[in-house]
Formats: sequence, C-alpha cells, structure tokens
Amino acid sequence: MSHLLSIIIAAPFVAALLLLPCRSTDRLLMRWISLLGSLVSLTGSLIVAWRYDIKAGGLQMAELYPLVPSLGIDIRLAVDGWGVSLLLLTGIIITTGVLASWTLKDREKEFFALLLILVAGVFGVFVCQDLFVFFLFYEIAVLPMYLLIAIWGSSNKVADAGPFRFIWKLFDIGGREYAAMKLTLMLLVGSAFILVAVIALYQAAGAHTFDMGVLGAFKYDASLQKWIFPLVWLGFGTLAGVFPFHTWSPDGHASAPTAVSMLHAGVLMKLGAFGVIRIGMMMLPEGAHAWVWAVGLIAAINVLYGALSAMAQKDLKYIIAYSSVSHMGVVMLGAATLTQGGWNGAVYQMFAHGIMTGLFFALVGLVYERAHTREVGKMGGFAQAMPIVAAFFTLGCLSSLGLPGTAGFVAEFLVFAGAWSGPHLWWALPAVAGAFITAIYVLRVTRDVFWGPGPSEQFHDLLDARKTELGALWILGTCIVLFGLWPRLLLDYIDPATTQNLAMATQTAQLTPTPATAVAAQAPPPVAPPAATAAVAHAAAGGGR
Amino acid sequence: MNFHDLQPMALGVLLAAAAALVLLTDLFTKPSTKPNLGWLTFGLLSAVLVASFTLDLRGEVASHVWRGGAWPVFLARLFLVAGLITVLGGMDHIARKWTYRQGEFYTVLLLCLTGMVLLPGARDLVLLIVCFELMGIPLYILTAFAKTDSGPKPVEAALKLFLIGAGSTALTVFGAALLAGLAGTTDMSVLVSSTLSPLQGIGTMLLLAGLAFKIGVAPFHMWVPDTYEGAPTPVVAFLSVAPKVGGFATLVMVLWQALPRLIHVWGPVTLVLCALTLTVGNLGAIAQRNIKRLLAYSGVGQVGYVLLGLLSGREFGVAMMLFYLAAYVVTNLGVFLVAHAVAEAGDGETISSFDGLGRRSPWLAMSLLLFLLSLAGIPFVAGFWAKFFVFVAAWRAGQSEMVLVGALFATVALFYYLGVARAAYVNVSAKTEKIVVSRALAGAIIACLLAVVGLGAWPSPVVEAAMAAARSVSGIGP
Amino acid sequence: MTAILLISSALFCAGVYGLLSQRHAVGVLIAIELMINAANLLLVGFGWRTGGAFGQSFALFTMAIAVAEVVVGLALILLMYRSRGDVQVDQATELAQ
Amino acid sequence: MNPLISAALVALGLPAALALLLAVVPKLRRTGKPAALLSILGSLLALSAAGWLAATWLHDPKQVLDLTTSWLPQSGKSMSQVGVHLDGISVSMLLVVAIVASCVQLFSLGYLSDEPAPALGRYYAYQSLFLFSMNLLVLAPDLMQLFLGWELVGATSYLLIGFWFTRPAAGKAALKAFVVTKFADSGLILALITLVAWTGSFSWNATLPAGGAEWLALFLFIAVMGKSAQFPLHIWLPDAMQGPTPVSALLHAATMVAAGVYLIVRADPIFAAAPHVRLFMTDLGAITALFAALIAMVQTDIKKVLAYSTCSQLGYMISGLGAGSLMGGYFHLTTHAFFKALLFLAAGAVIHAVHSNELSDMGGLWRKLKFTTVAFVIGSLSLAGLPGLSGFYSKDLILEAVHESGNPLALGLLMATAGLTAFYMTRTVVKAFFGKPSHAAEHAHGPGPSMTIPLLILLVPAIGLGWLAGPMSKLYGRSYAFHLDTIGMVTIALGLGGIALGWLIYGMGLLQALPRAFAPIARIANGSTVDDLWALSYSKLGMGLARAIAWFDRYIIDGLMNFLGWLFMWSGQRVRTLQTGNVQDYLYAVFGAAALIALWGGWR
Amino acid sequence: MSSLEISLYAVGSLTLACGLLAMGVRNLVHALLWFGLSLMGTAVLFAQLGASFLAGMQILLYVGGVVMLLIFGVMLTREHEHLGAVREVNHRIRAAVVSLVLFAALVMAILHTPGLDQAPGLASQATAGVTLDQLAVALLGPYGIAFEVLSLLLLATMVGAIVLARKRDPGEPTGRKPIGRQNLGKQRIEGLASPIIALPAAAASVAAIATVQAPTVAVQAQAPQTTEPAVSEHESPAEQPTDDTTDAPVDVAAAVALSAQGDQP
Repeated sequence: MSHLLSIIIAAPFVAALLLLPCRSTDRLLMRWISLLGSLVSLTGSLIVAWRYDIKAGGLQMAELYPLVPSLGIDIRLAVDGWGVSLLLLTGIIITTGVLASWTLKDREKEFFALLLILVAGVFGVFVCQDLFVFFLFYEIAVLPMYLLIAIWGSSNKVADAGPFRFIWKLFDIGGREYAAMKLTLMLLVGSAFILVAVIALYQAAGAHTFDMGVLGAFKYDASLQKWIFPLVWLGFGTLAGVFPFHTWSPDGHASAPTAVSMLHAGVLMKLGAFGVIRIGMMMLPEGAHAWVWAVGLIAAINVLYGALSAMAQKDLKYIIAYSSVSHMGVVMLGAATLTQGGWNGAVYQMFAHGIMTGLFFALVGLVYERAHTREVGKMGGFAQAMPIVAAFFTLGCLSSLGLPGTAGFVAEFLVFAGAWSGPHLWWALPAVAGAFITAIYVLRVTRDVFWGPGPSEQFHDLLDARKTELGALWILGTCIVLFGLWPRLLLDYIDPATTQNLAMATQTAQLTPTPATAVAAQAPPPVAPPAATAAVAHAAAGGGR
Repeated sequence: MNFHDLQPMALGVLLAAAAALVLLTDLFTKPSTKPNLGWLTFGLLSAVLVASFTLDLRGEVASHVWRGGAWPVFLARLFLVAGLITVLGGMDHIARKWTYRQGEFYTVLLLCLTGMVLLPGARDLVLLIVCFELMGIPLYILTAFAKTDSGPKPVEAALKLFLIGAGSTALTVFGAALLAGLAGTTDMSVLVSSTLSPLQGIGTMLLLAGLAFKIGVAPFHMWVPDTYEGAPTPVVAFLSVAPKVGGFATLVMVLWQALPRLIHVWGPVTLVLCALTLTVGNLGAIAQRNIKRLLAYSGVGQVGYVLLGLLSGREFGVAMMLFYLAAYVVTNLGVFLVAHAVAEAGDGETISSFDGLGRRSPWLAMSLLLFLLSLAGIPFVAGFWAKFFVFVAAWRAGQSEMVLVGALFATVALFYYLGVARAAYVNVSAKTEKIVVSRALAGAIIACLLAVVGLGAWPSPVVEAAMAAARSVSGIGP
Repeated sequence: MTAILLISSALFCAGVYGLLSQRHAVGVLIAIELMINAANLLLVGFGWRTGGAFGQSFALFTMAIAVAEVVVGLALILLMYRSRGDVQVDQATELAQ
Repeated sequence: MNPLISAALVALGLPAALALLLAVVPKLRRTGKPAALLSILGSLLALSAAGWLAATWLHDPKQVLDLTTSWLPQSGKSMSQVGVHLDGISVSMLLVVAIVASCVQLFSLGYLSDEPAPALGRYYAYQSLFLFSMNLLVLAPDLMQLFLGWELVGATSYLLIGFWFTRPAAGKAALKAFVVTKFADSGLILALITLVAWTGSFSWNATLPAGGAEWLALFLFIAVMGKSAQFPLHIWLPDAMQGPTPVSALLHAATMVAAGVYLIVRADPIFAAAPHVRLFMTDLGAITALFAALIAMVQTDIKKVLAYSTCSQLGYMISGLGAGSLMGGYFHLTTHAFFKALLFLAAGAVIHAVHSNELSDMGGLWRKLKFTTVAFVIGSLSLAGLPGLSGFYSKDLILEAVHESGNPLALGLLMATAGLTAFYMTRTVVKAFFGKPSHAAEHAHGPGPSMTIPLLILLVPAIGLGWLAGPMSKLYGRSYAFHLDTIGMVTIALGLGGIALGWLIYGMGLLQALPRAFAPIARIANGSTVDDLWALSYSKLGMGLARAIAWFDRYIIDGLMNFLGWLFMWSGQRVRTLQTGNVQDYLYAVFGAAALIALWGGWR
Repeated sequence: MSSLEISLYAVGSLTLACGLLAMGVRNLVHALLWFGLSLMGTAVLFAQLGASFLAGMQILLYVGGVVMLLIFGVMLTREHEHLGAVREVNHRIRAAVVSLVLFAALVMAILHTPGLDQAPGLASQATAGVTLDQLAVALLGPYGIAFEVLSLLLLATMVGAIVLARKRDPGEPTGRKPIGRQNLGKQRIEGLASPIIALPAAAASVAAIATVQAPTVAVQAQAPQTTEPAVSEHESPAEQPTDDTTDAPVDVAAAVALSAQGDQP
C-alpha cells in the first residue's frame, strides 16, 4: 500500500502545524515552510502522474485507514485519471498562490496556516474514495475561507438600488465581512443538502459502508435517485457557481486576497463540479438522466449570463470573478452532455480554467498591490511600466477566450463537440456565443488597463513583477501554453478515466451511447481497492422500529 | 439493607459520603484555608470517577428498584466529568467571591451530583422523582449563591428558575400521580403493561411537560436566557450541561422504558417540540449581544438536535443521543469557561468584549474557535460527529424532513457562532494587554479542548460505550 | 373514584389559575402547594382504590418535596426582598429581552 | 523519415522555435537588430525548404505525403490528427507564404530601423510566430489543425496591428480586428463540431449525410467572410492599417486574408457538394468587389486604398471559387499575393520617405524615388489587369469561370470592378508619384538597400507568374489552356479605358465634373454606414444587455439572498423581544403549552 | 352513589371553594388563611379515604408548618404599608383560560376512562384503608432507597436555605463588602475573634446533622415518626448564637421565629 497520496494530503497540513510555533518576526522562515509544504505536494502529484499506469487505468495507489469502523467510515484514498490531473492542478495553484502572496504584510502566520489547511482539504477531496470522508474534506476545504476573507480581504462599495434597498441599512453590502459571511453561509447551505444526500445514499445502500465503489455500483431505485440528484446538484452546484446560487462568487472573489481567490476560483469551484459528476452523475444514473436537461440548461445560462455580466463590470476583480462563473458554466455544460467528449472537455476545462484564473488573479493582485485601485476606468497604459505583467495578462486573456494553442481552447472545443453530439443540440449555441463575448470583454480590459499612452500621474510606483511573483507567472504561463499545444499530456490520463466513469453514469440509464462517439460500451466495474476490509456490520443496524 | 447489596449504587453512596465529608471539613477550616476545599472536592470527584472504572456496578438493588449496568455508569461518568470541570474551572471564582460559603457551595454541588448519578438507575417512579428533585432543588440554591453581592441579577435569575421549576415539579407530580394511580403501582417495569386510557395520555403529557422544563425544550425554555445571563458563569456552565443530561436520561427512561406503548401519544408531540426548539433556539441566538444569552439560545438549539436523537429509535437513536450529549457537555463547558475567563479579565459579557482576542490571548481564541466550530458541527471536532450520527439515526427512523431542517438550521447556527469567532479574530480592540487566566481555569479549558479534539479525531470508543449504554437501558445488554 | 379525580383536578386547575395570576411571590408559592396537595389527594384516592400502600407512601414523599421547595422558595423570597425591596413578581424584569 | 517531410517540418518548426526563443529569452529579444537578423535567417531557411518542396512537387504534382500523430484522443481512438500534409495545393501556398514573409521581414529591417531595440525584438518575435501559424494552417492534415493555424494567425494579427500599443487608435483597431474575426470564427467552430458529430473526425473528404455539405459549407463560408473581409464583415480591414506597413503587406494583403480562400480551396470536396452556397459566394464576392472598389476610389490614405483594393480582389477570388474554378481563384490568390505585397512595400517605402500616409503629402515623388515608382507602377498595372502581367491571367480565368457558370449579374459587377480597379490605381499612382510635389515630398530620401531588395524580389513573380499558369495548374490538379476570348478582350478594354480615364482626370486635370459626381460615394464611404451599424449594435445591444444583466444579478438575485439574510435577522429580533423578562409570561407559556399537549394527549 | 361518595363530594366541594378563595382573595393574609382551611379539608378527605396517618401528617405538616412559614414570609417581606399586601391581579382572563382548558381536558379524559369505579379493592377495604404497619413496611421496603435519597434532598435544602437566608457568613468580618483573597492575611489579627464564634457554630451544625441522621436511623426501626425530618430541618438555625453585632432586629427575630416554630416535634 503506497503512502504517496496521504503524503500529498498531509504535507500542507504538517506545514501549517509547523507554522504555528514560529514567531511572527521571522517572516522568511514562515514563507519557506509554506512554500516547502506546497512544493512537496506539487512534486508528489507529479510523481503520482509519473507512476500512474495509463494502460491499466482505473483506481490506483489505493490506501485504507479505518476511522469509525462501526459505521463503515474509513479514509480510503485512490486516484484515477481525473484525480491525477486535478491533483496536478491543485499542486500548481497552491505553489503559485504561496509565491504570489510573498509580499503579504500582516499576520502572515495565520494566513499561510489557513491557506495550507484549505488546500489539504482540497487534495483530500480529489483522491478520496469514501463518501463520508469526501464530505469531511469538502467541509474542511470550505471553512477557512471565512477567516481568510474576513481578515485579509478588501472591501468595495456597492451603490444601494433596486427593490431590496432597505437591506443596505442592515448589512454593508460589498464589504469584506459581508462577502465572507455570504460565501460561507451559501456554501454551507449547499453542504447541508449534500449531507442529506450522503446519508440517503448510505442508508439506501444497506448502511454498512461509505465506500464509493460499493455505493456507486449499488442500484438505487429510480424514484430515490430522482430526488437525491437535485440535492447533490444544488449542493455541489453552489460551489461550482451554478446560476441562481452563484452570487457569492463575485463578492467572495473580489473581496478575497490574491492567493485565496486564486485557490478558490482556481480549485475550489472545481471541487463543486467534481462533486456533481463524481457523486451526482456516476452514482445516480437515473437521477442524472432525468435531471440532465436542467443541468445543461442552467449551465448554458451560466455561460452566457456570466459573460454578459462580466462585460458590464467596472472593477477588475469582478470581471474575472464573473468570467470564472461563465467558464464554470462550460464545465457544467460538458458534464451535462453525458458524452465522452463532453466529460473529457469538462475535466480538461477544470484544469485549464484553474490555471487561467490562477494566472488572472495573481496578475490582478500584482496590479492592485502597485496601483492600489481596481477601477478599470482609472487605470491605463500600464504596459509601459510593467511589460511582463502586460504580456502574461494578454496570454491569460487569449487563453480565456479559447485561442487554440492555449489550454482554454482544447477544453472549450471538447465541450462544444460533446454538447453538439449529445442529446441536447442547442446547448452548444449559447456556449459558443459565451466564448465570443468573453473575447470582447477580456480584450477590452487588456486594452483599457495596459495599452494606451503612459500611466497617468497618480500611479508613480508601478514596478514590474519581482522574482517570486515572476516565478508564479512563469509556471502558470508555461502550463497554459504547454497544455494548449500538446493536450495529450493530460488527455491520456483523463480519457480512459472518462470511459470508465461514463460507463457508470450511463450503464443503468438505458441511454444508448450516442452514435457519433461510438463509445466502446465496455463497463469494467471500478477496480475496488485491494482487500478493503469488509466494514464491521455493527450490531445497532437494527435501530428503532 | 447492608452496605454490600448497595454495590451497584456505590457511586451515589460515595458521592453522598463526599458531600458529608466536605460539609464537615468546612466546619474545621479557617477562612484562609477554605480554598483547598475546592481541591478536596476535585479530589473526591476524581476518586469517584476512578471508582466508576474499577468497581463492578452491574446488578440490581432492593429487588429491581434501582438497576445498575452500562447505562447508569455511562451517564454517571458524564455527570462526574461535568462536575470535575465545573469545580476546576470555577474554583478560583468561588474562592474569591464566596470565600466564606465555599463549603456549602461544594456540598450542595456534590448532593446535586449524587441525585444525578442515582437518577439513571431508578426503576421506580418515586425514586425517579426524588432523584429528579435532588438534581433540581440544589440548582436553585447554586444559581442564587452570589446572593446580593453584585446586584440583583443572580437573585432574580434564581427566582425565575425556582418559580418555573416549582411549577414544573407540581406538573410532574400530578402526571406521575395519574400514571402510577392508574397502573396501581409505581414500579416502572409494571407500568409498561398498564391498560391504555385517555387519562394515562394526559398523565404522560403532564409528566413530559414537567420534565421538559429541565431540558429547556421550546415552549418551556423561557427561563433559560434570563437565568444564564443572571447567574454566575461557573454555575451557569454546570447548569447548562448536567441537568440537561439528567433530564434527557429521565425522558429516555420514562418515555422509552416505561411508556413505549404510548408512542403514538408522545411521539408526535416530541417531534413538534423538537422542531419548535430548533427554530426558537437558532433564531433567538441570531440577534443576541450578550455572550451568555447567545450561548443560552444556542443551548436550546442543541437540545433540539438531542431531542431528534431521542425520537429516532429506542436503541440506535438513544445511543447517538448519548454521544451527542457527551460532545455537548464537553463543548458547552469549554465555551462557558472561555466566556468566564474573558469576563474575569474585567471585560464584561457582551460579544464585543471578545474583540481582538486573537491577539490578546491566542490560545484562548483558538480554543474558543474550536469550541464554536464543535457547536456548529464542523468536521474534525466532536460536534460534527455528534450532528452527523444524530442525522443518520433520524434518517434511519424515517425523519428525513427533520434531517434537512436540522442541517439548514446548522447553517443558521454557524452564522452566529462565526459572529463570535469574527469578534475574536477579525475585530481589533483598543485593549492589547494579555489576558491572564488562573491555573485551574486554564487547566479546565485545556481539558475541555483535549476532549473536544480527541472526540473529533477518534470518536469510536465513546460511540461503542454509548451503544452499550443504549442497549442496557432498553433491556437487551447488561 | 371519579369524585376524587374530579376534586383533585379542580384543585389542580385552581392552583394553575392562582399561579398565573398572583403578583406576590408568596402567592405563587401557595398556588404551587395547592397543586401538589391536589396530586397528594389523587394519590391517596388511587391508593384507596387499589388498596396498595404505594399511594400513601408516594404522597408522603411528595409532601416532603413540597416542603423542601417551600423552604428554598422562602429563602429566595427573603433574598429578593433584601435585594429589590419588594416581592412583586411581575416587576422583577431586570433580565429582559 | 522522408527528407521531404523533414523539410516541411523545418519550415514549420524553425519559425516556432525562433518565436519561442525570442519570447522566452527577454535578453535576446531586447538586443533588437540581432534578434531581427535571427528571425530573418529563420524565414530564409523556411523559404529554401519551401522552394525545394515546390521544385520536387513541380515535376511530380500527384505526390501526397503525410506525417500525423493523434492530438485529441477520445474514448481510445484519436479524434483529431496533427502534423504535416503535403500535396500540390499546400506546397504552392507554402512557397507563396515563405517568399512574401521573408521579403517583408527583410523590408521591416529598414522600415522599422528607428524603433527602440526591445520593440524591434518584440516585432520580430511576432513575425516568426506569424510565419509558424501560417505554415501550420497551410500544412494542416485536417480541418482542426487548419483551425489552429487560423486562430493563431488571427491572434498574431491582433498583436501586430496593436504593435504600437501606445497609440489608442491602434488599440481600438486591433481589438476590432480580433473581435470581428473571432465572431466569424464561431462559424468555423460550428462547422468543426458538426463535422465531428457526423463523421467522428475532421478530415474534409469524409462522407457526409445528405444535405450535410450545404450546412458545413455555409458555416465554413461565414468564417471565410470574416477572415477574408467580405461585405458585411470587411469593416476591420481598413482599420487594420494602423499596424506598421510591412505587417499590412504580409498579413492584410498576401497571406492572412488569403487564408479564407485557402480554406475554400482546401475544403473543396465539401464546397463541391454545396451548389447553393457556391452561388451565394459568387454573388457576395462580386458585390464586395464592386463595393470595395467604389470606396477605394475616394480614399485619401494610400494604405486605405490598397486595403479596399485587397478587399475587392478577395471578392474576385471568392466569386471565382464560387463559380467552380478552383484554378482561377487559387491562381489569382497567388498572383495577388505577390503584386499586392509589392504595392504595399512600395507604399511603405513612400510612407517611410514622406512620413505620412496621406496622398496629399505625396506627389511628384518619381524624381526622388525612381525605383519605388517603377515597382509601384508595375504592381498597379498588374493589379489593373494589363495583359502580359500576372494579374491579367488570373483575373481572366475568374471572369471566364463566372461567365461559364452562367451568372450575368456577377459577371457584370466583376467587369465593372475591373475597370474601376484600373481607374483608382491610376488615380493613386498619379496623385502619389506624378503631379506637383507637396512640401513634404520636397526633401524625401530614397529607401535603403534593405528596402529595395525585397521590392526587386517581388517584382519578378508580379510580372512573370502569369506565364507559369500551366505548371501551376498541374500543381493544383486542374487543366489549363490560355485562350483569349470576347470576355478577355472586353476586360482589357475596360482596364485600358480605366487607366486612360484616370490619367485624364488626375494627370491632366480635365473632366473635373466626374470627381464631383463621386462626392456622394465619398460621403457614404467615409461615413461607412456598415461600420457604424456594427459599432451601434455593440454599444447599444451588447453593452445595454450586459448592463441590464449585471444590474439584474447584483440587485435582484443578490438582493434575494440578502433578503433571506435579512428575514432571519428580523425573525431573530422578533424571537428576542418575545422574552419579556416577566415571570408571569414565562409561567403562562409553560402552563399554556402543558394544557395544550394535555388536551392533545387526552384526545388521542 | 354510596354514602361515602356523597360525603366525599361534599367535603371536596368545600375544599375546592376554600382553594378558589385562597387564589382569588385580594388580601394575602386572608388568602393564606383560606389556603389553611382548604388544606384541612384535604385532611378530612384523607381521613375519609382511610389514610388516617396521612390526615394527621397533613394537619401537622402543612397546616402547622407550611402555612405558618408562609405567614412569617409575608410578615417579613411586608414592604411599607402604603403598598399593603394587596396583590391585584393582572392577566386574570389569560390565567382563567389556561386553567379551564386544562380542567376541560382532565374532565374529558376522566369521563372517557372506563373502569374507574369498580376497581377490585374498592368494596372490601372501604373503611379499613391502609394500616400503619403496611405503610411502614412499604416505606422501608421498596421505597427504602427513595427514603435515603429524600434525606439527602432535605440536607441539601437545609444547607442551601441557611446559606441564602443568613445575612452574614460565619467568619466573614463585619465589613459589608466581601474581602478579596489577597488581603485575607491582614485580617488575621483583629479577625481572631471570629474563630472563637465559629467554633460553637460548627459544633451546633454537627449536632444538627446528627439529629437529622438519628431519626432516619431510628425510624428504620419504628415506622410512624417518618415525617420528622421534614419538620426538624428548621432546628439547626436555633443554635445560632446571637451575634454580638447589632444587626437590624428583623433578621434576628426571623432566626428566632424560625427556630421557635420548628420546636414542637
């Protein structure tokens, strides 16, 4: 039983613990500890990618640690193709996040500790095969957000208008505590739904184990699936920025400090989408099949809605936050198509968008740190003062509008192809329109902020990215181009995993695989981790009549 | 009746002896040496706790009037832990504020604990009610212990508690009278098979109303916020925890043990009360400024979840309820002691007195955060397992809607818990000097912290013990 | 037997009425004593009906408890008098909202 | 590995490597001139490889070579291939691109000599990137890689137009160019996803379901309209002149805009099966040709004239392809690439000398810039379709094809355009080179050697390519025999008439009435109603909708969430005030509840 | 309707009337008196139901003890005259509604419950009732443990009541404010007097506890005097030595009164 996965999860956690004792004066030590923690995870995920045997596919490097045997809860780790790519993404984002927040001034000990705990949770979710521990890691990943935003965030004013004007007296809408509280509460309402779904699944599958393999293979009856799926979808969807519940993400990201919004938009939103697919679609085929039209419709709205509202924003961070909502819409759209191409595209988009948003928020952080304003109208002509930042921003823009040769294109194209060959043809149209609108507002922002004559007089200390930030930008930039030019680096991992997972999602749904993709309908049951100890069927299963 | 066949009740007897001992030593100690009365009580309590592990406490006393076994032992340990932490935490306060009446305080406290320890074993209605009163009446005394030293608040709190308590005792007695009278006996095991009749229904309801006062279930909870705010904090810590566990133990024995066939009567009522308690508890806490009132309402909210556990089945539900109570006892004591530490530093009891705690005393802020997270039910702290197990039990008993309602209210709860955490970490306060905490109080808080984190990381042993206790009360296990 | 039941119920409800409408603390105490007394009557009645000694012994215990409550109640009333100057129950609203 | 394929890989890989090198190593880029020389060396090597390939293909045109590897694996199999596909069409286009690109890069050395070193380095990085993406497009084995090259070319054009980013006009133009082309490219995306939905791969000669070809051709044509600046989507081409002139020469004359035509040629099997779309193409091409020619007549900026002329010539090519003659369209593309690049570079030399684009600042330059004048005159004559020069032959083929396809309307329009083209080219030549010299033209100085050599190189194909029509047709796999018929004669007459008319009006100053007759057209052109239409739709429709949705999101949906929060706070307040503090009320609550549940208990 | 029931109804309605009057009368002392009468009524009912010992206890304990105690309570807390012991009643309607609802529920249940009157024991022991020794055996047999726990309860009540009621803790110097821990040491010298007083107080409380324990132990032998503990708990303050301080007369009187009342066993 290899311990690689648990090392990846534990590394940030241990780094966080190591941070606590050191004094707040030795700033550099703290930074190096947190950087070390994230680097260990990054190299770990690289090793996982290296040692993952693509031919065999399925779940590998399984680990098992009992937690509450009497209820069948044990920490069960294993990684499949998807897990590899998402681990890699998380590793990259946390390393660049730590690099980008090198110049943080106040209380950096707690900041880095909370950040690392957050990322440990995220690592856990991607590799966990036990439904309960999946939910546990999910909660850990959500919780430090509150303190991170409330303490280190920044407030922005929102004019009070519209029918709910009287609420402005009670909350200071747009402030950082408001944003932190709204984010935490909405995500936790989501997790309340998930908790109910988790218990329902556990109970329906004989209430003796939480192992996802067993729960996934179990045939739940259709009516149960029909009402559990929306719970899972809304629960995880809130984190993935699904249409009506996305309102926390613009405020949350705009108020969060750089590294936090990088991590949150870059990785945490993927958690939501991953959850919907992993638990929603793979474990509840009939439910998925019944509700997939709604998921697709909302995702299509998401793309267009996010793009359009981004076009009208005046604050730099809000633009990028709304663009994340739009790109997450693409991910959900890919997932909703229930086709091979769609799912490949969805997972690839998770990776690509993660890198892109990470780069964007890092850059915006740099600009904000130097220009102390995020008002696009006030800024102009920054390219002269900071050419490198301008160059990377342009690269980020080109990737987010889906220019081939950047990771963004491959993902979006796969999703469009999947949507077009899937049952609901017309979903692809708003998605393509969304991609086009993204091109407009993204390039317009580049022109407003970076191009144009020289920076106006009020920005005097505009110096370019320094070495640590530069490192972060270089890592993200190369990822975008590398995975854009040669997508097989990642697709070789994602594709076999999609075939297997899709088989699970469509096997009981009598959904004949669409002719075009000629899915080889072999449905090997997911390789159960070796010799998982049969959970003790505890005596109290009888319960009260 | 000689000493030997009192073996199963050994814990109760020992505690009574301890009370007497403390009362006597109080006579001979000079005011200056009175503080080590606190340490004496602490020593005695830990001795009894150790005894609970070493002695064999199974078997029956006086022809099944009092039955030992896993159920009374589990609860006894819970009460003893609560007592230990209260004494340890409050020792400094008591010694300073009531130097001359410490002895009486500890005696009354020990007697109250005796009542609690004897309660779970009682299989006879009379013994049950007397133990219930032995648990209740000392609380009135303890609440008013600050007398008129610092303003009228403690007295008013005690008076409110007393008046409603006495009213509830009357209700309990009348209900018990009806039940016992109809069945023709006060022995609960016979009561089970008594003939069903509307009068018995009313008797059950009145009994339920009387017992529900002690736990602070919704319509009967009105005294909770005022008493918590008025009474001195260490007493409130004990008051918020131990009688609730005692009340629930009585409810389990009366409802599940004595009146299972009347489930169609008290089942729906308890469900309605549970929903009401959740709503009032969580909503009430949102707009609170005083930390103790907030914790009072949060306590009422938590009772809602425990009631949900009680409802969800005779064995698994009750087991999960016990685990929830264990987690609740430790967490609530911890939170109150932290609030006490902050109040002792002269800051008062409003939430804004917690401002900047993160800087002034990092470990206190960290423990406060962990306790709040445990109350809110966030992973890797005791509270999460508690809520989760209760939800599983409730789901298994078919209360799926209640689980959803409970989960949503947990989110509302997080709102006001985070409000306090925000005060500690986010707000900046003018005062920057460190908060100095007395050794005993610090020890108590750390003990709670270890328990909460320990339960969070490795809940299995307590889960097994709770299940054994549940089996023993429903007559299956020893 | 229904006679005893009716009378004790009536007494009990009288006690409840008194409890809710008294303003003086001692008045409340009286009401509570009356209610407990009704319960005792009921117990003795049932004891008489079934002939067992349980009724009367239970009544004895309840009496003891009732007296204990009165004692503590009076002590509290004394304290209240000392701290507030009056014993009006509905004026004691120091702890509110 | 077949040496030919390795040559193709060199042509593809070398510019990519150079672009990467210049981008990644800032120090190298900041050196300026050395970086430029490196890039020019790269383009020359690519040119030699292309030349060698063209030579081998000339004497064996049927040969087809492939080297591809899977790019997008999907459920085990590979959905799209990436690599090199060599056949007659791609090799010839490769040669054209290589020649023009190296000439432009050489020319830019002189033209941009006074740019600061880092900017020059950045310019040549973009140039190498462009060459790589164009080669990628040309050598594409399937429509996917073509699309890759297509979009990369669009991106580099955005970067190159916005090279002088300090100028707001350049920024606006770059954004406009990219957005319009991106809008059209969504058509190509739709085509691709339809193709993959039907056939599972992107190759253009896959069997399509009935009627499928029509849809596919339509989607492809939408993209072509955007890239090759056809009528409604041509608005970005004139603005693209903000970029440096060599860029206009390379991208917006010879190669990039021709990519659309290349796509139609490449995807010939699809278009062959789509008669309706081809008819539409012919008509649209003709209309664009005429419309652009009319506007070109009244332009005062020399680059704008050439831009509109390109737009008009593209219309020609597309209507030719629409009429079914692959040979005509593609051959015209090749010849046009050379003489239009020649014209642009010559114009560049003039602008470099006079430091202004306006024709009014020029005049009588033939004394100072003798060689440039010769180059410009030959170029314009070839464009006008003077028999003997390359322009005539390709234009004649197109006219014959349109005539044979039986489309009198289009034929008429195209004939008129031929005349107009000759007229406005003469007007430009006269205004710029002959006439009385303006103040700025006084002390203009001749272009340096680095600018004259490219002109010389481009002169050769501009003149001689017409005669090579035979071998070129073999390359394209089509038959060709030159024969002069009535259509040819009429066009020659129109061309000569146009030149004469131009000379009369502008050279001699006679018949001033005609220019005044053109005044209304001038107003339409400058007003460019189509342009405003697009701008209006963007600002009113686009931004309006965006602002509405942003407001809706912030105040309605977010408002609802806040309202929920407010509701809880409000109810919390209510519950709090329930606690009156009066024991009487508490007792009332307790006993009231007890009474109620007792009632219920009794009733059950 | 046997004769017993008729008499039961008669006395019962009488008791009820007194109870209602006790609750309704405006003047508190009158209320107390009516309350005493209603207690006596219950005692008569007990007698009718054969629980003669209980009737005795009722008279002794309730009427003698509780009512007297309450009267003293009222006297002690008599605020200045103008307020008077008046207790006018608010929310009267609300209280009436609640009690009537409860009463209706009870009556409905009573009427619907079958077999109330023809229970087995009714006819045979109508008169004899439960004999004394049966009661004693029950008290020490099955309810033995309850008995012991009751004694603990009374101990707790006693200790608590004393602590709350006394004005000054033994050993506390006369300074009004309770002194903090830190300056405890200084009190040593002039505080010497306090231990001298504390010693007899301690002895007295030991004696008090002994008396409480003794009867319970003794009573295990003979059943009847079980209720003493309930009465005797007031003895301990009696030995309270009269303090040397000149505190307000009221509380001294209270201490004396309390002890006096509790003396008649």
